[in-house]
Parts: sequence; structure tokens; C-alpha cells
Amino acid sequence: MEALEKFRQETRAWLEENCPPSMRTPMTSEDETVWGGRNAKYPNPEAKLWLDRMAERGWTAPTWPRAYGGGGLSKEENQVLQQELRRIKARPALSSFGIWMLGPALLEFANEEQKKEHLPKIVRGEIRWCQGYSEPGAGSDLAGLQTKCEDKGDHYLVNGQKIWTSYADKADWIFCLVRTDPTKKHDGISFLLFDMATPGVEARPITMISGASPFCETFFTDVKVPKGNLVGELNKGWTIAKRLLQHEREMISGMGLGGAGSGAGLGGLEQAAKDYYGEQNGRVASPSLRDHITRQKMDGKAFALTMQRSAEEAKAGQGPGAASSIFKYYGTELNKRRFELLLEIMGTKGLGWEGEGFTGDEITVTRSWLRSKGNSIEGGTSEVQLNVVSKRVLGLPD
Amino acid sequence: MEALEKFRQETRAWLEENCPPSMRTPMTSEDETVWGGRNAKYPNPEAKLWLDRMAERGWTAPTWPRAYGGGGLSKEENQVLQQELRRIKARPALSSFGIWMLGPALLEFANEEQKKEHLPKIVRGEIRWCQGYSEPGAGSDLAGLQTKCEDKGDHYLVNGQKIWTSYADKADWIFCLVRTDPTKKHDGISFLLFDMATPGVEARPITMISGASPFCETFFTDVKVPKGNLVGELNKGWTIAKRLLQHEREMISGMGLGGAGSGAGLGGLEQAAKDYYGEQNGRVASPSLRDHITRQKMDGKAFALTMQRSAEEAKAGQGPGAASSIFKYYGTELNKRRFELLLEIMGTKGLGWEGEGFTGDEITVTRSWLRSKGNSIEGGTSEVQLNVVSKRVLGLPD
Amino acid sequence: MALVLTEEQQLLRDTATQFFQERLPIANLRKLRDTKDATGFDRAIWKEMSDLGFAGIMISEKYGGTDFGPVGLGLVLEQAGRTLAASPLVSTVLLCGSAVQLAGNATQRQDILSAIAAGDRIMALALEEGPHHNPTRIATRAEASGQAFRISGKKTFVLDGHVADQLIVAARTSGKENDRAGITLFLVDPKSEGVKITRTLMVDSRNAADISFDNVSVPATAVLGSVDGGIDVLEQVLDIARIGISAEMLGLVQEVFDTTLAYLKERKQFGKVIGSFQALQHRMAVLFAEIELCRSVVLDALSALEARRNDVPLIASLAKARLSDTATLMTNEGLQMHGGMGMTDQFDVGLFMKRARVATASFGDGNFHRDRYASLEGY
Amino acid sequence: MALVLTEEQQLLRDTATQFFQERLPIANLRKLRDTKDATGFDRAIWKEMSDLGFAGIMISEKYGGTDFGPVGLGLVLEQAGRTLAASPLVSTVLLCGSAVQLAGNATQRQDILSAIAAGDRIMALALEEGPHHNPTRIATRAEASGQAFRISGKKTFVLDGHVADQLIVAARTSGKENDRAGITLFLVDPKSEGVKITRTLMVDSRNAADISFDNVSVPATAVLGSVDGGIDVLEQVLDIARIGISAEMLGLVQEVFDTTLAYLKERKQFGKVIGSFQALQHRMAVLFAEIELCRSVVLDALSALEARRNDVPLIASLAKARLSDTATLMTNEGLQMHGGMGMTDQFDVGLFMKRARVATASFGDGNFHRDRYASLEGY
Repeated sequence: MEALEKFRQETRAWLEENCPPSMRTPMTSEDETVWGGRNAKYPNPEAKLWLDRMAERGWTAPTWPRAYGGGGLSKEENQVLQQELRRIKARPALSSFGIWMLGPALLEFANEEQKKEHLPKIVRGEIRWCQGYSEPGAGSDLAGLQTKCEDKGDHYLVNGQKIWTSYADKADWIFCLVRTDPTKKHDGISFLLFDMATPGVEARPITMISGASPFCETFFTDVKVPKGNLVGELNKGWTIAKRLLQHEREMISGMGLGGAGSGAGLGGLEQAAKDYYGEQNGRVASPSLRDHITRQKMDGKAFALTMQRSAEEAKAGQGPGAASSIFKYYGTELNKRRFELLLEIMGTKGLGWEGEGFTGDEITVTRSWLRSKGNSIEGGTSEVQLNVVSKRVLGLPD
Repeated sequence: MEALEKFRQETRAWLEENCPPSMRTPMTSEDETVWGGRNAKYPNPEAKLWLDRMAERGWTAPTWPRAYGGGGLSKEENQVLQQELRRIKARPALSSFGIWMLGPALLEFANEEQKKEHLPKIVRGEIRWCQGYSEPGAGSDLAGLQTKCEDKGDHYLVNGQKIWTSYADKADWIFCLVRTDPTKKHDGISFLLFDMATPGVEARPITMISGASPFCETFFTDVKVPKGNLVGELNKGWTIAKRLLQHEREMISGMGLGGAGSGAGLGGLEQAAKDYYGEQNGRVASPSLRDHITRQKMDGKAFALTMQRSAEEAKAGQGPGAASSIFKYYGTELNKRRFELLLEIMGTKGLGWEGEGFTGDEITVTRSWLRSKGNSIEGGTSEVQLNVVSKRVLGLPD
Repeated sequence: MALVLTEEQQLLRDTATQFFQERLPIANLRKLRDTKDATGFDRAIWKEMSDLGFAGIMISEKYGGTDFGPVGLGLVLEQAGRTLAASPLVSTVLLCGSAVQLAGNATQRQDILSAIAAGDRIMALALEEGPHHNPTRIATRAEASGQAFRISGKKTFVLDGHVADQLIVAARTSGKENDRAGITLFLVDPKSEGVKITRTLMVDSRNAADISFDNVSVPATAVLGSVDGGIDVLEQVLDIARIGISAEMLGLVQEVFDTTLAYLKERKQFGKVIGSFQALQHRMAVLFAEIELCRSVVLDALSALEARRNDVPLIASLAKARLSDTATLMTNEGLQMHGGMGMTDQFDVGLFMKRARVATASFGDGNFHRDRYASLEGY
Repeated sequence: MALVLTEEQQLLRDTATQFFQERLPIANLRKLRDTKDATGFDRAIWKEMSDLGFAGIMISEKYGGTDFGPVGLGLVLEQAGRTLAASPLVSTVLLCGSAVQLAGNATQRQDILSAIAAGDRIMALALEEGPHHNPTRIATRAEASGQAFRISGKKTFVLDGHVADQLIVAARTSGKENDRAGITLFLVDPKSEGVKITRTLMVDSRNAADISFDNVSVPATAVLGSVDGGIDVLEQVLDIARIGISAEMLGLVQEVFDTTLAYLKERKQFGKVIGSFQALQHRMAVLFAEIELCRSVVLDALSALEARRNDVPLIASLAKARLSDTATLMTNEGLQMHGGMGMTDQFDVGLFMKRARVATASFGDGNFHRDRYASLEGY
């Protein structure tokens, strides 16, 4: 405990000295996110400075081993670090699928050479990664993927198409699921890494119903990949994929709790209702709308309590509990409902697309409402989630 | 047209003379219904007189051929008769599953001898019938019935059990689906008639969640049935059953439109809400309740219009139309929702069981609310209805 | 009541179906959107629609209309809803045409109705002043000054307001905000001094505008109907628009349903077409039932208008509430069942969702109309 | 907050589970109902419950209670909900015990709390005057007359009112109906002259009564708490009852869910167990999610009571609204999935449905508590 307190003091002092002033201000737009990579963009020179200083200590990936450039912190030390970062409202030095998704997989499944090759570059933000999982034909049936990977003796040859590859047009490398055995389903999938600059790779951004998006369709035509880029065993890629998917699902389920684009700029549902609908004796003027708001708030609170209960149960050593199986389903449906309600509250002001007549907050709500429709599709549709609950948790038969 | 007008005049005159005064008053309870049969009960001597007079003209079954005791009326003449009966608010002379269900089936499928034997007695209310379709093990899968009927040369031997046989404890005869070929499903079912007084038949009334009920469990133990009592061909009973079920379904779907026990005694949903919840500036005091009432009323109106549209389409020669496929489902769900709403409106006054503290109307609502839960189960569950719509109407595959 | 179409009506429906499929398919809306078209609909095609009699469908033959009546208009709108056709049918025909028909004097009718029927005049109703429909919440004032009036105030969500050749403005000549009495309708030239028009780009890629009036002078002859008595006209006009938009939404939900059903029969997952999954089947069957009810309600509402039944306000609220709710439900379900592809702009389902929400917000959403229905029924 | 049970609490839950399964199974409720038992619960078993410490669970050891606190009481009530156990827990412990604990003077506490903890006194709160819960809508008057009060008025839905040894009556000493101020609580002997008690047989086969007071005289010592200040006590007591009944309903919905799930795995139709039909699977999965949320809410509400958090009113309304709605949904779905057999009195699901509706109506249904929640949050 004393050591931890010492660590806190040191960290606080270091941050005080090294986190530049502009990196302690809230981001004004998503464009200011630092993703690193060969064509890294920084909102200002201090952002680069902040990344370099953090990367040098390995604190962009605080718990990774020092041998691979990580911070080598214990779980407790990392908690302290995160608390101290929040305390000064520091911006993330680096946002990275390499850190969030690939790194943990490499640490668990890659060979020594691969770890040495890729992890330090991820920590330093030198290489920006994207993930190639979904395919147009597969959808919910992720394991139905068709992207062909043939063993050509000294290299693999990849042909096929991915979809929903976030930032594929901006990424340097991709970690990718490919089919190495067409006669099997789950046991014919491998996990492959390759450079997006390889000839035959093309990424086309997808326009979504909510407008421009980070998503791309990515095409592979006779892409040659060195054989050393296979992670784990041939045809055993599904094991790695499952681990990564689990992680993705957990990230998405937090949505029901609100956050960015959830109308926070409008001061919450009830304030928005008073502003856009009007008040009567201090209450929201439309009683039926008031009732809808209360239902939403009650469900939101109940869901938050359930996530908290699950965390407490896990902490008490009772495992994550059955309740966690519903998080993805309930959180995303709740988030969708919240946006429908915001639109109901905002009337025609919630239906602007761009240009004059609407505030930035209003346009953000409209776009986020549209974007929210994807929450119950990506990372396992609500239907798939309900299947999982009914079969694995409730034990209902096929 | 002139002939029809003449018929109307004659009918009116005849009714004026022959419908006794007490038969023109509203029934005060279901107990006053005249079902006929060997142990017929009449609320008063005029009820018997009214039945006898109507039966003599065959007007208890107005459109059946005169040869079998029916009225021999055309469809148009029957409409006139019904209008005239309504005009003087005449009570039904006879309520009878024989007339509603069995008769039409016999007219279509029975042989001459059977028609001569059974139809006149139905018309005169001499024999009261019940129907033996459902079985405890079968449920929605009606054709999965197991009641065994063996050919013993000079007679059939019936063993098994029926459920939901309405008034089996009061009926004289039963029309019954039995299994005559255990190796087939639909093609192993036959349609059999027999006397409930036959040794081996036992009927036990079922207590429902809503209290006493007309339903019985009916047990058959080595019941001997003359071979002449088979209607139609052996193993072809399913054809007859389907015709009868169609008819039953149509009778149940009218429910969404309200009627007996629907809270009519309380003056409709909005009046009940004002009475049980209170008024504020002339409006129902609870705004969220008011919203629920409006949703219910709107859905009820939309459903009524849809039934009307379907009828008009049929009249215009366009067939019943796809809309009719949803009647059973929607009508029963709507009826269930109406009762839930009535309970919401009535608070603790809608939750009495019997005795002091509640009016007769209130107790009726409570019992009818409970009874309404069966609407979406009997005559084909809502789930079966949705299956039928999705497969037959929408063409979705298995 | 007529819930079944006559042969003549069926013919009209077939004409409309063909017209919208061929001349105003969804691709047309995409083109207008992607080219950032300044008008926001195709004036040449509007002329074609007028030649077919669609613009004058509610206008008597005396003024060059076809006088097909509300049921006819409903059939056209339903088909327009299936292809998301952008046209001034709502602004010019449903709202302004009806207002002039109901309240205009002989001169106004002659001038305006014949121009509308010919497809030569685009009109817009400047009514709303806040984000939610509320026909009595009018703060815009028109002060009498000699033989003229001077109008000042701000209007929003004026459909086709940025291209209208003529405006109808609801302004207050007496009383205070929310009073029923004291509202007057004025015919206003959008080029008048003091009128400032800002096009607002809505999520459905249709047209609306914010319009401000700064001491805009109009002559006494610009009054449409009686001074202070505008609300009675407005309410009739709005009910026509509510029913018309409900008809459009009926086409919209039917199209999304049909498209989704086709997708379910084609798209495979886990080796089976997804339409074979019972959970989706039941949801589709429930949607089918909801839409069948919607169809009955819209047909009855159109018949009510045609027969001038006195329950028009009630059935208009029923139609608008039910179609708004069902359109929300159907587009949400349709998108979800299309999966990830439904999220892309390449697929059409998102466009239907966007239109559904704007149509819902137009002239009262479900909350507004359920409350109105209860008021009309006295509870 | 503690959303996870301590070992001690788990032990209590296991004791309660075993007790209700063995001593108060559903068969007990059926017997009371079918024999038209005059008391409506089993007094001997209530004594057993008291010996186990259930009656004194909220009462301090000084008065012979076990002082296990709200979480403990919630655990017992949840298990009672699973077997539909009829007992005076709500009337005597949740309502009256809490009221005396909060507002009683030393004499009253000594007398009443020890009698309750020992299982020797049944008490009932005479509060409601209409079909809907409304703690300030009190017309019953108590007129001061010398050192005494004279009470006149009519009460309804008094739980266990027909067998109570002692009543707590909420009456107005000043103000008018619906005023918050002016309500006073009185301890009243049900055998007093002028008290008329009529048992009302409810659909859930539990006990309630209509009670009228005709100029009933009570001494000044019968006042519980302060004159005119009863509403503050009432509100705290009612929140305890709302949370307690929510805990009971949690047991109820969980039991119906479990029973239905078991039935789905066993019942065959069309050659398959019906639990293999995806449409039912999805409905069960959604119900599972709803119940998991209910459990979190109830646990948090009990913790809030225990920690005397200042958001007790808010979380009490959340719990009561959510459990009421989920209990309605779950019993409706449960019955439907049981098919025809669920309609028979032989199966239990109908009994759960009946209890769910009475519990919903007790101390505010969803409409009441959503409105209250919004008020408390200031919108």
C-alpha cells in the first residue's frame, strides 16, 4: 500500500511536468483523436509531444511487459495511473486498435519474434492497425467467412473481401481472419497479419445512413503475405477471434449508460423535454412524454445497477454471473430507445441534417440517433444475443 | 324484393303473436340460456313455449332444409328473420352446439340416415351436443390426438381422454375426433358420434382460474359405439374437423370489439377511468392512463375497421383477403389488453373475487379479465396464428 | 363507408404506381440529395404530375382540376410514399390548395387554384413556430395599419418554403399566444421586403425553411378567409394534410415491409435463409397485422374526408397517430432485419427511416394526436 | 452499496427458502382459500415465523426483535413470494411495525414492538379511501373533543383489517382532502364502538377489509407521532412497504419464470419440446433480462433502506414501478406459455397472476410511481 502511494506521488509529479497544457483540455471534436501510424496526424505539436513522452515510459500500454515496450505496471499501479490521468483530465495520448484489440491477442497467442516485431511499434504509435473480421456474406455468422488464404509454399496468397473494417483507409497493417481450410467451418480459420501497403489491398470508405463513417469495404486481390505473419497455429484462428470478440462485445454494452452523443449536450432527457416541449407548473408539458422519459430513466438506472451488481459479484469471486449475458442486448436496445426518445422530445429540431437552422448539438443527436441503429447489429446482433441467452444461460434446446 | 317484404310482414306478425313477453326482456344472467336436451332447463314456462313455437317452424335452424326440420329459408329471408328478432329484442329460442357446429358438418358430410336421425332433434332442442376435440397431451397440435377407436367388428371401442369439452357434464351426445389409424397423423383421424349415457363415459367439470366453467375433462373407458355412428369416411375425419375449427376461430376473433363482460356495465373505458380515477378539468385525472386508454381505443377502432374492410372486400367478390388471417390473433390480444387496462383503471375495485365490497359489474370484470387469458390459447394459440400468417400469408419458409 | 376501391380508383392507383416507379424512383431522391439540388424536387416532373392531374386532384374542373377527391389523392400519395417521391404535393396541394378552396374568395380561388392545378405555382404554409406542431401557438403578429397589415415574427419547418412562389402565413391579429381566436391567414409574396428565407436541410432530404417576417406589409386583399377566424380553416386544412401524410406513410411502411420480407427470403445466415427463423417470422407477422390495420384506418380517413363526415378530426388523429407509430416500428424493424447492410447509405431502408421520422413530426406526432383524440372524445 | 449478499444474509435466505417451501407452500394458500378460512392465514405458522425471528426482523433486540434490517426482511419476503405465502408480514411488520418504530413514544414502542416480535399481535393500517393508492387523499376526520378524538370515515383495502388486534388509522385533524398537512395517525382498538369491519375477498385469496368509523372515540394517548404531522411518517412507512412488496414480487416473478422455463423444456407439441421454438426462446431471454434488472433494483432499494440513503423515495418508486410492470408481463407470458393447462385452477400460474395484480395495486401501481419519480426528480 505504501509502495502504491509512492507510485501515485511520482506519477502525479511526472504528469504535472510532462502533460502539456493543451492536452488537459476536452477534445472539441473526434478529429482531434491521436491514432498514430505512418501518416499520423496531431491536432497540435503538443499532442505529438504527449504521445512521445507517454510512449517512452510505455504508458500507452501500461500493463504490457517492459520487454515489448509496455509500462510493466501491475493492475493496481495501472488503476492509480488512470486515476491520476482522469484527475488532470488528460486526453488519451494514443487511441489504438493495436493496444485495445491486437496487443492482448499477440501477448497470448503470438511467438516471440512476432511480439518483438509488432508490440513496441504499437506502444509507440508507429503502426496503426485495423481489424478484418466481417465479410459481406457472413454477417452474424462470422465463422462463415470466405476470404481465401492459400499456402503457396514460400508465401500465403489472400483473395477476398472484408467489410466494416474501421479506418482501413487510414491503417498501416491489418489483423485478419482468413479461411485456410474450406472443408471445415470454425476449424478452417487462421489469424493473419499483413501490411495494407501490400499490392492488391484496396480500402473503400462506406457511407452510412448517419453520413461519413470510419468503416470501409476492403478488397484483397492476390495479396502475398509472408508465412511468418501467421499468428498461432494454422486453422486455429477462431480461438483468437473469440477472445477478441468477447472484448468487443463488452465495450459496446456500456452504451445504455449514455455518454458521447447521448444528448448530454442538451442537459439530459428531462431538461431537453422542458426546453423543446415547454413546462407547465414546473413539469414537462406533455404528460405522456414525461411518462416515456421516466420509463427510459428507470430502465437506464436499473441497467446501471445491474452492471454494478455484476461487477460486485465478480469482485466477490462469484464469477461474472448470468446477468452479464444480457449486457450487450439490453445496453444497445436501451441506447437505441434513448435516441428515439430524444427525437420525440426534439421534434423537428432533432431532424436536421446539416447547415443552418440547427445547433451543433442538435445535428450530433440526429447523426448519433442514426448511428445507434447499428449498435444492435455490430458485435453480435440482438437476435444472436437472445439466442445465446436462451441456449447457454437458460438451457433451451435447439 | 316484394316477396321479401311480404316475408318480413308475415314474420313480424307471427313474432308479434308468438314471442312471449318475457322472452323480449334482456337475460339477467347466463343461467337463463336455453340449451335444450334431455334435462332441459327453462327460466320460465314461456321459454319452453318460445322454443317449441320456433322449433315447429324450423326457425331455430332457419336455413337448414325443411326435410330435416329446418326452416328452409334463403339467406336473404334469414337476414330478415334475424332483423325482426333483433327488432323486438327477442331472446334466442335455443342455444346449441348442435346448430352452430355439428349441424353444418352433418349437412355436408353425413349420410342420409344420419341426417334424418340427428338434425330434427337438434332443431327441436331435444338432444344437446358437446364437442370432443382437444386432448391434454395435444394442445396446439390438435391432430396429435390419441383417443383410440378400435374396430371390433360389430362396434367401435373407444378409449381415451378429452379436455375442454364444454358442457360435457350436461350434454346428451358428443361429436368426437378419434384416432382410427395410429400409424398416420392427419389421415388417421375419424369423426364419431355417440351418446354420453353410454357406459364408460365420464365428464368432470374443470375449475378455471376465473372460477367455475362449462369446460370438462371427459374420460372414455371401453365405450362401445355402433358402427353407424361414424360420419364421413374412416380416417377422413380431419377434413370435417378443419371445417369446424375455421368456424370456431371466426367466432372467437370478434372479441376485440368488446361485448359481454368487456366493462360495458361501467360505461366504457373513459367513463370508468373518470369514475375510478377521478377527473381534472373534465379529463381523466391520470394523463398516462388517459394515453393508455386512447391507444386501446384507437387499436380497437382500427381493428373494427379492418373487420369491416374485410367484409366489404368479401362482398365485392375479392375473397376474404389476407387481413382476415390476423383476426384471431389481433382480436384476442386486443381483448386481453382491454381487460388489463380495465384493471389498471379500477385499481383495487377490479380485484375482488366475491362477496361484499364489490358490485356485480366489478366482479364480472375481474372474472372476465381472468377468462380473457384463454382467448389467445383456445381455438389456436396466438403463436400458432403467427406461424400461419408467416408461412401461408407471407410465404416464409420452414 | 367505402373501404374497397372502385374500378376508377383502382385505375388511378395503377397510373400512380407506374408513374412513381418510372419517373420518381428512389434514385431521384438520391440524385437531388447528392447534387445538392437547389429546388429539392424536380420541377419538370412536377409539371408532368400536373398534366396527369395529380396537382389538381382536389380542385374542381372549373379551375382546371380533376376533382378526383380525397380518396384519389390518398392513392397517389400512397404510391409516392413507396418511392419516397419528393414533390410539392403536401405543401401546395394538401395544405395551400385546400386552404384556398375552403377560405378563398372568388378572385383568390380563380387565381390560385388554376395555377396550382396547372403545376405553375408552388405554395407553402408558414405555420409552425416551435419544434412541435401546435396550430394555436402563434406569436407572429399582423398589425392593421390603414388598409394594410404589417407582419412580424418567425416561422419554422415551412415545407417547400425556400422555393414557394407564394406563402400562406398564419399570424395573430388579436389575442395572445395559444388563443384559438385571433389567428388570420395571409397570402404573402415571398419576395416582399422584410421576408427572410433560410432553407433548412432535413434528414429526409426534403425541403423546409425557416422564414422570418420583419414588418412585412401586405394589403387587406391578402387576407384569406376572415380576420381572426383562421383557426377553423387551419384545422380543416391540417386534418387533410394529416390524412394525406398518413396515406404517404402507408405506402412507406408497406414498401419497407415488402422489401424486408424479400430480403428475409434471400439472405442466408448459418446455412439457412434468415426468414426461416421463427423469432423473425413472428415479428413479421405482427408487423403484417399492424399494417393491415393501418390500411383500414387510412382508407376510412380518406372516405371520411370525401363524405365530409363529422368525425374527420377524430379519424385524422387516429390515422396520424397510428401511421406515425407504425412507421417508426416498421423502419426500426426493417433496418434491424437488414443487418449491417441496412446501416449503409447504399441500401434504401435508412432513407425510409429518415422520411418516416420527418413525416411523424409533421402536423403532430403520436403524443399530439392521442391527446387530441382524447380531448375530442371528452376524456 | 451492497448488491452482493453477505454470508450471514445468504444463511438467512436459505433458512427462509426452506421454511416457506416446507411450511407455507402454495398448497397452504389453496387450503385457506378452499376452506374459506376465517383468518385467511395460519396463526400457528405465524407464531413459528416469529420464533424464527421473521416477525421481529426490523425490530431492535431490546424489544425482542432480531434487528436483521431491511435486506434481511427483503430476503424473507422474496422467498415468501415464491410460495405465495399468506402472512401478516406486510400489514404487521412492514407497515405498522415500521410506523411504531418511527413515530411511537416509549410506551407505544415497548407495548407494540415486543408484541409484534413475539407474533402475538396482528396489526393493520387503515389508510386508503379509494380504489387507487393516494396517501394524502384522506377525508376521514378526527375531531378533537376534550382529551379525546372522535373519528368518522370509511377506509378500504385495509390489509388483514378483518383480523387485526389493533389498527393504525390515518385521519384528518385539519386541512382538507389532498392536503399534505393535517393528517394524524391513531392507534385504534377494532372492537371500539362505532367500528364496522367488512372482510373483502380479493382475487389473490389474501386478506383485506373495508372499515367504517362512526364517531369512534379514542383517547389522546392513541395518537402515534405528532398531531397533523402524520404524512412524514406515512411516507417513510409506505416506502418500506413498497420496497418490501417489490421484494415479494421479485420472488414471484422468479418463480413463474423458473416454472415456465421448466415447462418449456418438458411440454411437447408437434413432436418437439416447445422450448425449442425460437420465438418462445427470445421471449424468455427478454424476460430473463427484465428479471435480472428487477433483482438489481430490489437489492439496491433494500440497501438504500438499510443505509438510510436519502434517495429511498426515488428507488422505492423505481422498484415498485418496475416490479409491478414486470410481474404483469411475466405472469401474462407465463400463463400463455403454459397454454390451456395454465387456465386451470389446478396449475399454479393463475394464482401467481392474481397475486401479482393485487401486489401491483398495493401502495401505488406503475402509473403512480412513474409520476412520483418524475416529481421527485423535478420534471
